[in-house]
Amino acid sequence: MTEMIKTGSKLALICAVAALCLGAVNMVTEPQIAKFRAAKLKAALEQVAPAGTIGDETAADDVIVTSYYPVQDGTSMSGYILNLKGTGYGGDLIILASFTPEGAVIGSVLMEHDETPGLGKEAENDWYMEKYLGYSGTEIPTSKTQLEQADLDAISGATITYAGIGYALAAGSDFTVKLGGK
Amino acid sequence: MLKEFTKGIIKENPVFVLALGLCPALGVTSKVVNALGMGAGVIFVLLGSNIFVSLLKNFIPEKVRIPAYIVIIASFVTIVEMVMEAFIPSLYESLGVFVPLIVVNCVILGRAEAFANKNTIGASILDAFGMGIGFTLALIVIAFVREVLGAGTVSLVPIGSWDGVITIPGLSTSPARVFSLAAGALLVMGYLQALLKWSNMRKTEVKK
Amino acid sequence: MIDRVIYAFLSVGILGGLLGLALAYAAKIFAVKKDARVGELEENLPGINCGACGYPGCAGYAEAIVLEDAEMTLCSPGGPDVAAKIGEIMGVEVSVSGEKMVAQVMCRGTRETSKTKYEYDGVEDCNAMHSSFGGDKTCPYGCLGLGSCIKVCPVDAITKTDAGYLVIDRDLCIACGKCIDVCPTGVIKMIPYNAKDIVACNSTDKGGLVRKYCSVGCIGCKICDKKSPEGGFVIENFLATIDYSADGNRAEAIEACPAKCIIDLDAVE
Amino acid sequence: MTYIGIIITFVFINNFILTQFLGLCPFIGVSKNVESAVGMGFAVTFVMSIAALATWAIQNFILIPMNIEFLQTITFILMIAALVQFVEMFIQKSSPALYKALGIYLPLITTNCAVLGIALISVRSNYNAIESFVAGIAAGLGFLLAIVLMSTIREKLDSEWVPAPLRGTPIAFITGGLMALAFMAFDKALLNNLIG
Repeated sequence: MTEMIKTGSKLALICAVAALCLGAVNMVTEPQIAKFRAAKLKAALEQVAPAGTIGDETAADDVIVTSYYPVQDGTSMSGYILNLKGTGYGGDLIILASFTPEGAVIGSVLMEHDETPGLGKEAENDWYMEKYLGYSGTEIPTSKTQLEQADLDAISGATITYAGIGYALAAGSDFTVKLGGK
Repeated sequence: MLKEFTKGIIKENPVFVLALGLCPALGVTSKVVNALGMGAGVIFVLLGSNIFVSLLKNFIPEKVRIPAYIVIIASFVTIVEMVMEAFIPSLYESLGVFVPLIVVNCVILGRAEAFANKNTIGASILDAFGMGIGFTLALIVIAFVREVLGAGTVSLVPIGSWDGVITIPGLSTSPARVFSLAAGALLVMGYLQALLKWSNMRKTEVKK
Repeated sequence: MIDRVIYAFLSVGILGGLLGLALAYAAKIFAVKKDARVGELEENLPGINCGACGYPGCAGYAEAIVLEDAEMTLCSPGGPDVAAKIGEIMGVEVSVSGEKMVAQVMCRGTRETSKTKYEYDGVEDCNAMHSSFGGDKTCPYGCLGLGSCIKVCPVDAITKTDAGYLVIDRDLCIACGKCIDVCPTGVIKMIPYNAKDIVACNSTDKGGLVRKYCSVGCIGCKICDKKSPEGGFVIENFLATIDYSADGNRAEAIEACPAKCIIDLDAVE
Repeated sequence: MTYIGIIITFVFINNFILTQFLGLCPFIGVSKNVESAVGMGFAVTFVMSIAALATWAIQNFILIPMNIEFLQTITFILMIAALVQFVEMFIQKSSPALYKALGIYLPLITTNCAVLGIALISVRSNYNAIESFVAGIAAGLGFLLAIVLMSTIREKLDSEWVPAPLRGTPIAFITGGLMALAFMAFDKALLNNLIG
């Protein structure tokens, strides 16, 4: 009986000490990681945002749009920045995109994804995302043929990723139109 | 004593000879810089785990041997994960799901189970370095072949303004993209091992 | 901030403790009483799991010795010293009669020296070839040379020479008999380790017939026995074999043999 | 995601071995003959489904409430190691025959990247309890499918003539690579067409 207690307590001790070290390291690294993530978000917001001051984030109960930031330029509403969650080949596609109140795409950045390097991963580059500028609503290409016409099917074999982005942006555009400049 | 170190590099190379640690070896080697990052992570974790396992080898009861080793390895991996995410985030992003998988990397638990819990700390450290460097070299070789064929570039650690990517003029325009995928990695691994076996066979024939 | 570290410390500590206790408790109730001697025996057995003793590997044999008190001298690879050690562990006097045996391929006939009945282009396996008309060689007793024995030998003692016939390395061979079981023509035989020469033929056909299909086959002419009477040559139904209890010099016989099928094992092929 | 969707994803589209690179060590090491491959496949499926459930419980009952998610790796792998050792002892006691067949592969499962892989992936795509369990089974079946296919091919290869340097693991890798090429045919489009 005591032998069992000894084994159990020894393992408990090892696990506890390990967890303690992790807790300590975490205390050091967590603020650093938080700072880095905030900076990355701010940089993305600035890159995408239209002129004006960015409002604070409000949650949205939409399947694809997770949250949005209203952007005010003086009195008029110059647009919205939306957090979009599309589905690509490898998994979720987290996109930050901004739309005019009428739903036209102003800018978009691919924040997080698991797409295959060399194929879907190319969508990370700005030269790809800029091709969506100006499109709004149903014009945003989502099917393979539409993507090809708009020269958006940049790399063959990665159509699923690009279609995923197209769907997400289209949903974002409809969402902003529904907001109607609130 | 030096034998402990050198054996890990060629004679008992964990990837090519012992066929251990294959998941990260094939998963992450689409770019050379990833291989370097993963290799560094594995060396650090292997070093730490070998030291602590051989330090505690009498303390850890036989019945809970594997869970105890795994906890030691896991805590080192989590430290690597946190430090990497906090201080070198670009590398952390490209290594993705593979960083936590270092903990189940057979090389580390294999060395803890087969070596560290039977030898002195000094030998364990040398073994860790040997195996770690052997692992990293194997990863670099695989990554180099896969990246040159699969993407036509060789991406190294970005220093200052240079983003560290050497593009090969001919290949980079139309590379054989399959090599940056799962299938290509397995094929490259197979042919590299065949090459190694062939050179060993020729060496033994020459000797005979 | 500190409270999360304490949470971490406590939660993982407790989880580890519970799991440790559960494992220790499970080890107690699930303990399968394993006789200590079985472990000890396993250490002393060669560990090649070749199955020569007829049990599934060394672990199986060790258990069989302790639980079903199997014969203690079945481990042929281990030879006399392993048998002695088993006796020592089991506290029983064990003596092993006879000396160390090794396997040898009793045929040097290759596609150049022996005629073939048909062109074989199929699976690289002697049994596969043998299933179609007893193999491509006209001689039904000879070695087919496709190396099934090479694949089955647990210690890689068998190699194919450039000339095309198979040779078994006497120092590596552990006499487990797997090659003998797998060989369809039964051309592999056990000979004592220190045997100096072999008659490399397994054909009991009449001399005239053998001469037609193989230039290195024994035709049963009995010259070997005449030339070296103390060489222990025994010729029955047209095939010479050696009785290794007689170990006289066989040089004249090797010289005189018309088919040159008496091989001096020490003259390395 | 519906359960069928999960099963199709993990068995075909994101097959653990051939597209996700998880569990390669036993895939190469244990696929020499069909019996050991089937044994390994079932042992892994069994452990993966329980591990997926257990790690879901740890994540939602311990890690999230106490906001200590950085302990994810350590608690998951601790649970998996203990689970595998428990299963090994249980099988050794309850059916020695099964243990003899599987015995040597069970400790191998602790170091199997696939088991921790499924735990992390189901947490990352925040499946609920049942979805995690189904994902565990599906991933296990994907593993079983790949390793059994591989072992049948390798058994056939044994009787074929293979150039000397390619014999053994090299030909296993190349076969695996060709299988992975074939598995690339299963992609998301398959899922959409099948279940709309």
